[in-house]
Amino acid sequence: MDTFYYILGGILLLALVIAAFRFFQGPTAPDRIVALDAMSIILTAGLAMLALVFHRFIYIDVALIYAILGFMGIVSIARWMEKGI
Amino acid sequence: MILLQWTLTPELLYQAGTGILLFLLVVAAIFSVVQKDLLMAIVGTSLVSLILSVLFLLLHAPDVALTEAAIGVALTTAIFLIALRKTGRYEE
Amino acid sequence: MNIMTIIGMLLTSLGALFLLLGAIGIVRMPDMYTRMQAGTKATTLGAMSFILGIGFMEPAWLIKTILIVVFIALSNPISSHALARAAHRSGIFPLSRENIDLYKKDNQEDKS
Amino acid sequence: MKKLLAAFLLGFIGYYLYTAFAGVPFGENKMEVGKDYLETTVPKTGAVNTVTSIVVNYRGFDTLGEVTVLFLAATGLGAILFGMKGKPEDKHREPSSILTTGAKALFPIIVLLGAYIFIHGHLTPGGGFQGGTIIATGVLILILGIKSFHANHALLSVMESLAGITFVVAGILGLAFGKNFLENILPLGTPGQVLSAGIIPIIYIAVGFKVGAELAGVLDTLMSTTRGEE
Repeated sequence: MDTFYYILGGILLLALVIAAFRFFQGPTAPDRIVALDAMSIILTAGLAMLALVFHRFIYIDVALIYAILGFMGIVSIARWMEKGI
Repeated sequence: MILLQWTLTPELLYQAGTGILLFLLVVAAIFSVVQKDLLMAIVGTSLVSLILSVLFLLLHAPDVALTEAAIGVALTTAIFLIALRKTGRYEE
Repeated sequence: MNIMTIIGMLLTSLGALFLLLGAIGIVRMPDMYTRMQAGTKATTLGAMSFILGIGFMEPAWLIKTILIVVFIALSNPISSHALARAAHRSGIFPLSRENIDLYKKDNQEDKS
Repeated sequence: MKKLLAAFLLGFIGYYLYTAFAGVPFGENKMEVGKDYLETTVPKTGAVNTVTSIVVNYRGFDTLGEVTVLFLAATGLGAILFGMKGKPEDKHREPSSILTTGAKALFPIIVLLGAYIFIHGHLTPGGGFQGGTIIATGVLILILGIKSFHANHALLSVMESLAGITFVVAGILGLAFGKNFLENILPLGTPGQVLSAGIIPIIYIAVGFKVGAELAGVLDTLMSTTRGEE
């Protein structure tokens, strides 16, 4: 079972690093924001997995907060770019 | 002989994952400091708080992780963006 | 190892695979809009499947994980839509051979 | 050359910080104060979450000071930016209808989540400050998503004042019953239940409302300075 957790964590870290490439390289601003969006979703899954690995039910609250607040940063940056703020 | 003893133990994998996260944290912080486009600097600080929250949860500090998630994700980004609208996007 | 755990392992594996594919798509695609295609749809499905799988692996957590899945399904498409619209309005147009961009026409009518 | 020198200096400082902290046993149960808190918190205060019991019970006066600092910051910002409007040429683009519908649908959920966080402050991670911040984020999505939205500042200030009065009255009641300021006067109850831990849920509900109202007022004041006349 532990081996399965390590494989899952390795895949998530690999996905995070690959998305970070586009974040640091991306030619225009929206490319980087797309990469940030993908990284926030990957890290939400990672937070839920950490709660499973540590076997603490209360740790999943952090993933709950991320799932519902993570999109607010992206929406505010997008509204800034179309002169909404 | 020491190198041969380095098999893939759980502790080593755990430390490698933490090291990758720490490396990304430092690179994102440097990115947001040296960037001339200030919108991208704000995006970089958002990424820093994102990774920092996961690191706090790795250190078994869910209170601090929750605070970082609640404040760093949306509110500071919005306040920085309002300040950026009143000034200019590019740094001379 | 009962049937719930096996379903959970399958779902988490599928979710991690979709997250990885979405991340690869962000790097490999040629254009901002196609990158957004990979970076929002695939990762949304991946995260939903992953977190539902965690709920199946620990059946006592199932209600809260279903809540997280519903929140992701509600909130993530809004941010993708706002980002695509902002990118189009800030002057980035898709790379296409036939030059079909219906949203551009909409946008010009909207401006006037 | 300058960058090389800076990198060298950073490496030097980092090495000595590493050698200084390498011998400290972090996370081990050797510190006397921490061990004492961990052992005596649950029977003394009735709160399962040790961090919350320290923040509200052992150091409640400190929390009152933090809330006062936040209140002063919000008041100063309102005083500086009072009556300031954006330039008339700052044209504002309207949000799309998808964003408007999403904001109206998600606002009650976000406020409910914030209320859950600060009501369960003594059981799960989080508390008044985090819950208040989440409620302010809910107001932020209304500001972003609805055209020409303005928060009701009279309602916000009434809510904030009531919450502050509740906090101070909860402290003075301790004095009235012959104990210290902010000392627990209610029964402790069973640890792990929602209605337990005496005075902690009342103070955290007050702090949550206060922080949420202050941050929402700050966001609305700041946002009104970038919007032109409509």
